[in-house]
Amino acid sequence: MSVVAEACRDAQPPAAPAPTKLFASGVAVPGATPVIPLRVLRERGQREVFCGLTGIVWLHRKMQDAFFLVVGSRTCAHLIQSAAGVMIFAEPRFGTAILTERDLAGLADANAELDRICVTLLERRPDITTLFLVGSCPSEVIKLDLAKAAERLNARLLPRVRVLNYSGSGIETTFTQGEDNALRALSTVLPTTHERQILVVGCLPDVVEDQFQRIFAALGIEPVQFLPARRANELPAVGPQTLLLLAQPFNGETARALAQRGAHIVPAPYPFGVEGTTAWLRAAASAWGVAPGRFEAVTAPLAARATRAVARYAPALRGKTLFMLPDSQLEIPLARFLARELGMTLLEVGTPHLDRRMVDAELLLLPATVQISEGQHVDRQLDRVRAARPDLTVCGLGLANPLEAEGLTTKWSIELVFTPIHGYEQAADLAEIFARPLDRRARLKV
Amino acid sequence: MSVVAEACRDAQPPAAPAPTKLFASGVAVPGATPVIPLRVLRERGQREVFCGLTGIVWLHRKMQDAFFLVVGSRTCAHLIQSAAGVMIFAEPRFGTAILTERDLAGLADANAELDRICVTLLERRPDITTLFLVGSCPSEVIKLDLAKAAERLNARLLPRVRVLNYSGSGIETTFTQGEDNALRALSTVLPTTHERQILVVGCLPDVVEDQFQRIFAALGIEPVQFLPARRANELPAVGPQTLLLLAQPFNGETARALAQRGAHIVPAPYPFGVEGTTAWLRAAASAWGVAPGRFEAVTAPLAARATRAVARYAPALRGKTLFMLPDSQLEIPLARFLARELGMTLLEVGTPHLDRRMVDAELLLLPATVQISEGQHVDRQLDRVRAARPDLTVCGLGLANPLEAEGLTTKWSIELVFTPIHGYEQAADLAEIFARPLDRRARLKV
Amino acid sequence: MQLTLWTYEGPPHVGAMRIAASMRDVHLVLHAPQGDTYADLLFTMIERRDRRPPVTYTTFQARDLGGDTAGLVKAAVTDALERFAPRLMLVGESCTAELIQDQAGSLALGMNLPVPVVPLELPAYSKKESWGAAETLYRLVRTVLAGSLPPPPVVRRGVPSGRRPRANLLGPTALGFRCRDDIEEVKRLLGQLGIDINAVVPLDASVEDVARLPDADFNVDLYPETSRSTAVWLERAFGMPRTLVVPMGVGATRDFVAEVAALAGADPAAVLGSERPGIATAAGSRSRLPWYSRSVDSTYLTGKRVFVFGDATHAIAAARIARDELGFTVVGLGTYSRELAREVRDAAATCGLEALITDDYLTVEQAIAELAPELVLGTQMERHIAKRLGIACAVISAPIHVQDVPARHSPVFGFAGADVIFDTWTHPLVMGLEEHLLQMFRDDFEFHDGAAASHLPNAGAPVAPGEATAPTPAGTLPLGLANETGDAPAWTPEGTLELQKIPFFVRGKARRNTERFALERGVATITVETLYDAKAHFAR
Amino acid sequence: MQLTLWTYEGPPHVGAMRIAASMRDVHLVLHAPQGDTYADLLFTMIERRDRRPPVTYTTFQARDLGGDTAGLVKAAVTDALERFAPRLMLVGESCTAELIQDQAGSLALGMNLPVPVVPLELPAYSKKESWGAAETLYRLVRTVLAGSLPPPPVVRRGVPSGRRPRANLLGPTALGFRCRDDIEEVKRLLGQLGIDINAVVPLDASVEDVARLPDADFNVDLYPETSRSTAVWLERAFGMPRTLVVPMGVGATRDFVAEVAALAGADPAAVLGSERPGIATAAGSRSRLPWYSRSVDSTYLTGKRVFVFGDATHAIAAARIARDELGFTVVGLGTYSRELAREVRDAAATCGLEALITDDYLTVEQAIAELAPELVLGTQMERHIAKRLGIACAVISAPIHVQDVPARHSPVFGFAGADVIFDTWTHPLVMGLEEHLLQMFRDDFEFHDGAAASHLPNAGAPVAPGEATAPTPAGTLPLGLANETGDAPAWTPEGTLELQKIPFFVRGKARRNTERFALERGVATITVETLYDAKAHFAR
Repeated sequence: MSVVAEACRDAQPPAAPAPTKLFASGVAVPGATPVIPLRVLRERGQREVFCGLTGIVWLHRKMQDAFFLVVGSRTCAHLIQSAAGVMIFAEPRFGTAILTERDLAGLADANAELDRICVTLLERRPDITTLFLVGSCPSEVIKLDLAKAAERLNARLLPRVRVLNYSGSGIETTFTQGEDNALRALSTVLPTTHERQILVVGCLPDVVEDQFQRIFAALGIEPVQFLPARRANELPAVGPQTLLLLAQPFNGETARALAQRGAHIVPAPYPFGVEGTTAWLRAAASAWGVAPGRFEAVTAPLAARATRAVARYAPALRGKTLFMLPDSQLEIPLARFLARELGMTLLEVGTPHLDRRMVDAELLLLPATVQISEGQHVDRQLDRVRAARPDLTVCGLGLANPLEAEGLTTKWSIELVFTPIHGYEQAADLAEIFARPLDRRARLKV
Repeated sequence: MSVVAEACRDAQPPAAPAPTKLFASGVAVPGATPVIPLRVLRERGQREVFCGLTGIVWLHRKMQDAFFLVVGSRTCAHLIQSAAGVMIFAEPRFGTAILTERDLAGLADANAELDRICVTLLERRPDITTLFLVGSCPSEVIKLDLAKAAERLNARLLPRVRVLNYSGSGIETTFTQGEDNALRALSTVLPTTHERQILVVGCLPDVVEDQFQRIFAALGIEPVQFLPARRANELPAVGPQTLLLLAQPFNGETARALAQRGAHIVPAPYPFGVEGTTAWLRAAASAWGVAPGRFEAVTAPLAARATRAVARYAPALRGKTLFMLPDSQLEIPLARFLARELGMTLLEVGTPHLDRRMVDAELLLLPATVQISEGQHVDRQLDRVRAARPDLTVCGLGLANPLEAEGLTTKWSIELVFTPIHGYEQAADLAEIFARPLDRRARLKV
Repeated sequence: MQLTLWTYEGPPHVGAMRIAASMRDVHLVLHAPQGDTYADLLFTMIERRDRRPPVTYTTFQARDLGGDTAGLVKAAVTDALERFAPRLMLVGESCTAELIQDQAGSLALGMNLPVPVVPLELPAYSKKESWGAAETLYRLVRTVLAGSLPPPPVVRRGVPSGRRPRANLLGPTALGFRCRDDIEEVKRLLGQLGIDINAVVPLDASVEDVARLPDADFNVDLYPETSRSTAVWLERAFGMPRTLVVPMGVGATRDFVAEVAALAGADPAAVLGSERPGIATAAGSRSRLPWYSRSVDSTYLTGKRVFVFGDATHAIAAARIARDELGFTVVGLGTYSRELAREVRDAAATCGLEALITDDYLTVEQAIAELAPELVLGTQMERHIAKRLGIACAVISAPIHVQDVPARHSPVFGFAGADVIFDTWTHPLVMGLEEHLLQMFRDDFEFHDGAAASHLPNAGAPVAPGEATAPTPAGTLPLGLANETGDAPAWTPEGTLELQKIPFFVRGKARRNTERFALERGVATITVETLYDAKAHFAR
Repeated sequence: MQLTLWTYEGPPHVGAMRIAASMRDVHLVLHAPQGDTYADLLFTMIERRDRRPPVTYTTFQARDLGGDTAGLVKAAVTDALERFAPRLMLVGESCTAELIQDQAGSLALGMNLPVPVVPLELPAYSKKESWGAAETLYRLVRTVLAGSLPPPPVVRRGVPSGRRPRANLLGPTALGFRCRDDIEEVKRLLGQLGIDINAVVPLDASVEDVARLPDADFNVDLYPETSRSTAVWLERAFGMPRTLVVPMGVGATRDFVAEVAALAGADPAAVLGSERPGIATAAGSRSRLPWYSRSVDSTYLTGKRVFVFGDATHAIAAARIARDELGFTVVGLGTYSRELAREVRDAAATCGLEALITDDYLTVEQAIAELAPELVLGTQMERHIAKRLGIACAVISAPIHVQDVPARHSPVFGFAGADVIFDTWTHPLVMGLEEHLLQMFRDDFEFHDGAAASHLPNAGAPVAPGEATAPTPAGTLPLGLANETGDAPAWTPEGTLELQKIPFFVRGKARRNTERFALERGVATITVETLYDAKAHFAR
């Protein structure tokens, strides 16, 4: 936790006065206001969120030698297709092994069927080096053992192809938890290293990865590995000298699994916005032992440039009220960015799952007045949105247009996982994502 | 004339019995029926034809280092633009120096204005090596002397750019006569050669030029030059040892000008269809002295292949009646092809201008019953079309749809100058152009 | 187990959602996990709906499985009834709930709700979306009309007398292909014949509209995939005749008018009087298609080789239009609608073809690649295939995309629909005059292969929403056999050079034809002469 | 003398032809050489007319010049009268005949024909097509109404009472942009307000219709380029008020309805009652544009930089729609209509711009290249420019192309016109959701730069006829300054590599911005840092 405090000390001053507060765990932050227990509204009811299968949409693109085979139903296939849009002109590197009546009735041996499909598929796609078997709601309900299946197939296919398995089912996982499960599965097969290194955990766009890599190099930090790597068969190593730097707030299970491999988690806010990026880098630099002067010399110009770029959007967002519906677990770090660097007023910050260990450092930076909600009862939550009439509501695509029709301005949240938003160079892009709907509403005179 | 007779002797047999006849000049053709004087209906009235400016559309594309500057009115600019279609995404290599009131009122010196425009233009387009000044109706009526202008400009611009002039005016020229005038202008600046060679006269698509070049090579005939060449500044030479092989029936003035330079015209039908192509090649081969055996060996397989391809369209066309309105002067050779190789019945073959010296060899091959018309009185001609109700009417784009609406099937004639139709390999394409409208009418059930 | 990369249809509960979302006062409770809520965005984003679909999900989680998931169903039903106050409640299960066997429908039935409850059985492991929509509509209609059944024997209704005839329009749904606009055109046609519309079901219908269905004289079975089972039941139970013709294309619209007029006892001349089949003038039809198709710039369209794939209704109609109204040659016809496979087989037979009945995207792709058509008329799936293969394409059928729900009125039924079709399908193909000008210009350095011409789809022209894909104007050669087989013949440099002289928009075909010709004759090396041998062998 | 490569307008006699071809019983005799007959094909091919335009040409030749060319005129007039039996004869000269000064109009007037003769003076060396059309219409109307002038003083007419109000629609012509469909929409609007259409002139009008013009209460000046002079004369001579608003776009249509209702004494609520400006629901307007423009997938459109050029009427309306209804930023506005330059200057001023008034294609091209907009709204000319520069484009104005005369109903006026505009203009731009998905996929080997995505225009979506050009999806970089200036800064290999990571559909802009940034700061070599400095400097 001290690293976090360190990381935050010299963060960019917030764009509007945003009182920091004492986190429930009791760690004091410099300049913090009196201790206020974290208010979390826990709700249960209809959830309007994606399941973990959705992560396949970005994971399969990051790892171009991997194939994701969902073992499930036509619904699973339809979900991924709908989430991905109908825009990909190539044979995709994901698919669904659809269970049929024959499988359920025991007329076919589901295990044998799955093996047959995998082998056929891999024959057709010699470019695939890693096959992920992805569990779904139906496969879990019927207790189809994909771990066993992976074992069986590995015996047959290794070393040409490695078969891994994880669950993306909607009864177990929400949206970005699919990535966490996939990376956790990968983490079990990472080679061990005793070299001192940083391992950045979380799927990042290549362009962002390159930017961070350049900064780490300038700081003299190397080697820096990324999980996932661009090729699934080029596995980073992990070990007791490995520092884990978490790029996404939703990969808690992966982080814990890697910690069990001996790696040390570097606590930090997430690299969203200038403040978050600096704090995240500072945490890494401190842990690595980079001299503060060098850290300043490398990051200050980048931070200053990014601050100037972000400032362009502050007039549009300052003082505007924000309501975030639960979606990706990115809500808390993003709310921190919007409140502190752009001066937005947070009405409610919803998250599908509040993993305190993962967002400790973020919660410290949130204004004391914020209402956090975990889980969902969508109808009641929409009642609160209607009562609050926020200036901007962040929500899923199933809700955005209906809310617009009620006169509310919305930002659809899935853009936040599909767009490069990490790091200094994307900080202004991230601000612009929230400013644009307000800009649009101001422009339209029809 | 003997060369023509020679050329025709072993031509492919016509697809349907088509009695040849004695041309008015009295030359017998083997197998000819009794002498019948050529029936030509000469008409005067409204003409529905393009002027010679239209040739710029294909000439500027053939010679990629030439610019065609029409000296005329907004009408001229609009005509070329409309004929070319609005489809060219680059700055075109043709333009119009539009006369304005100031020029006509003598407020501006038209000659000085023209010089200014030419110099500016050529500065902008350093890739241009030849500039054609093209006379138009207005420039001729006001007697603007473009020959003098070219002389003036050459004094200034040679050797970098050569300036030539010709008339494409509608009061002097019809459609394809613009090419004739352009080539005649080129012919005045061809270097002289005393080498024995063949010069093919008439603008041909490159692919056709290459096909002919291969055949000439196989026949042992070389060098073979083409006018125009692909670059306007790579001029073929001409001289007393030059044999002129005419690829188009409308370049009479050019042929005569080249004859004055000492070249010898090889009389022949034109290379449309298998028969025409063989006859045309045979005329050249005979004139060159190629052994008949070699000629057969080279051409027979090509002719046989083309005959098979053409035969595909005979069932659709045989016995169908044809009415051709005057357009490009291609009408007579094409009528010969359609009658003899495809068995069509010719009702009337209109031509804007009947240059007997140019179509002697063709007229010999036409059926005796044909009605040829020269010039036009469009309303009376349309009355004849309506009375005859031909199976297929070949006409311009201004008339095609109105005739279709009267239940007649038409083929728009401008396609015949914009499509590769010469030679063996295009013989079937040429047949298909006429078969397609009939095919379409048979298909449509709506 | 069946490997699926892309799927033409969603699961059957999505079909049920389409019925619920189509109607004004029906609510659907789905026993389903949270991930299944993705389907909401199909309605709010593809159709840009300004309200949520009337669906409540139980969103049970793993931790609920040991507990009272049945209780979740009852709670959801109670909440939905209170919050949304529907006039009728549909209750069904998605694939996962089907496995835990809570019998959601029966549970809801047992709750003695104050509104009718329609329990849905939606076998997720054997049926698909269209079936689910048809089944839901059928169950809903039967439930609502259960008390109105006439006593046997049921007599087939005749032509009405003494009043204007009345018709129901059955089948248009949310997420259906152009339903929104097609029903306007069908209403217009019926109006011109003096036929009143009794009810349109299910799109924008109320439960009350469903209750009034028997007041009509006959049913227009507009979208057989969705409404045939209902129309057949209404025929059997109420003696109501139903239409068989779907009015897509000029010819089918004329046939439909004649059929409807006969069922209604109306005078078809009110519409057909101005139709002059076979007459080529601008005034020969209420559609511009017949004249535009005869306009000389359309000559170029003649004999273009077309591959058709979609749902059965649109595929069958498209094949007829392509052949009879646009002068194309249909080289392939297929459907993913297994329920109507017989009808598609019959239609294919009239084109001398064997129908392709499959829901396997890869099979369709292979068929297209082998046939190498010049135009593909298909779904968004085929648009992807065509794009990849460099073939022109227009979309004719669901599954739809946001681009298939344009702002402008874009029917494909009726005379106005035929106009839309003319623009949409011909646009991807090169327009006659421009193509031939192009042919001349192909060697021009300013007009190189990379510069697409204005006649190409991406440069403009009448494209209907979401529809056209340009053929690849690549300098490299699309669709050569070499892309697919390892034993393709080799080209000599001279052969390649000659091939490059062929305009780019026919070069792919020329290459393919030449290679096929060479393969068939065992020619290992393609020379200039092979190229011309092949050219002479194949029709242009 | 003026060098012209492409021309926006034909000569004035083509304008006269457009009036003659618009009407049903008028014939035009043109003293002109044979080449001028090319203009017939504009009507038979661009508009696919099924009859020849009612024009007789004298087609004099050089050999006639010494002789009796005046006799040719008389013979042509006599023949045309006999063969075509028009109710009115227009007689004019093309450019060449103007020079030989036969005074064709006077000659015809002197022939004492049994029908009215309108001699036309069409100064070919100073005026152009639109002027010719306006002048011909004006002369024709004055001639026909010469005997109907009310005695002075002329009193401005008030709102009619005791009967339904009546309006004339003035200005639609053959070869006008979407006139065929626009007048249907305007008729619909007036009908909804309870206003009868007295006459539509000149499109499909008879001489009798022209004679009845004064029976209306006011004139709708739909196409000021053609009809303003006539509307102004009718106002002066008959006291008939005229409209000033052209109903293109939702806002302008609402304004037009209010204006027309005021002139007619009608209740605008009949139409405007269902319009709820500023309200974002699907039911807030008769047009879908307001809702579609607010649908969250349209957020992406915000602030797109747009260049507008066309005739004055369409350019002014387009700029308003682009700014107020689609949320674009208008960065350039211009016209080739010098007659209405003032109005365009005023409209440009409201966008903070100076209008570009020119008929020089090269000037327009240069302006577009310098402004580097993301969308061009222009004529077919600008479509070519945009294509060459790799910029998206939609066509909004004459001069038209065959693609601008689609089979389907494609208005740009009225509420339905706004729907067409939404589809047509947004289509070339990337659709929000898909773009962002794309952004993620850009590095994917299966999704390389050369493979255009479905969101790009050439892959479909609602394009109105003849309208859209895709931005160049080239892996090479469009619109870099290096293409235009010799002194562009050099890119380091690392800089180029980083640039390649930017998605292709914004890469051109990124490159240009970076180079401009570097140039302005005297940076000779562009590194990765220069790229990001520029990114931070310019708005996204």
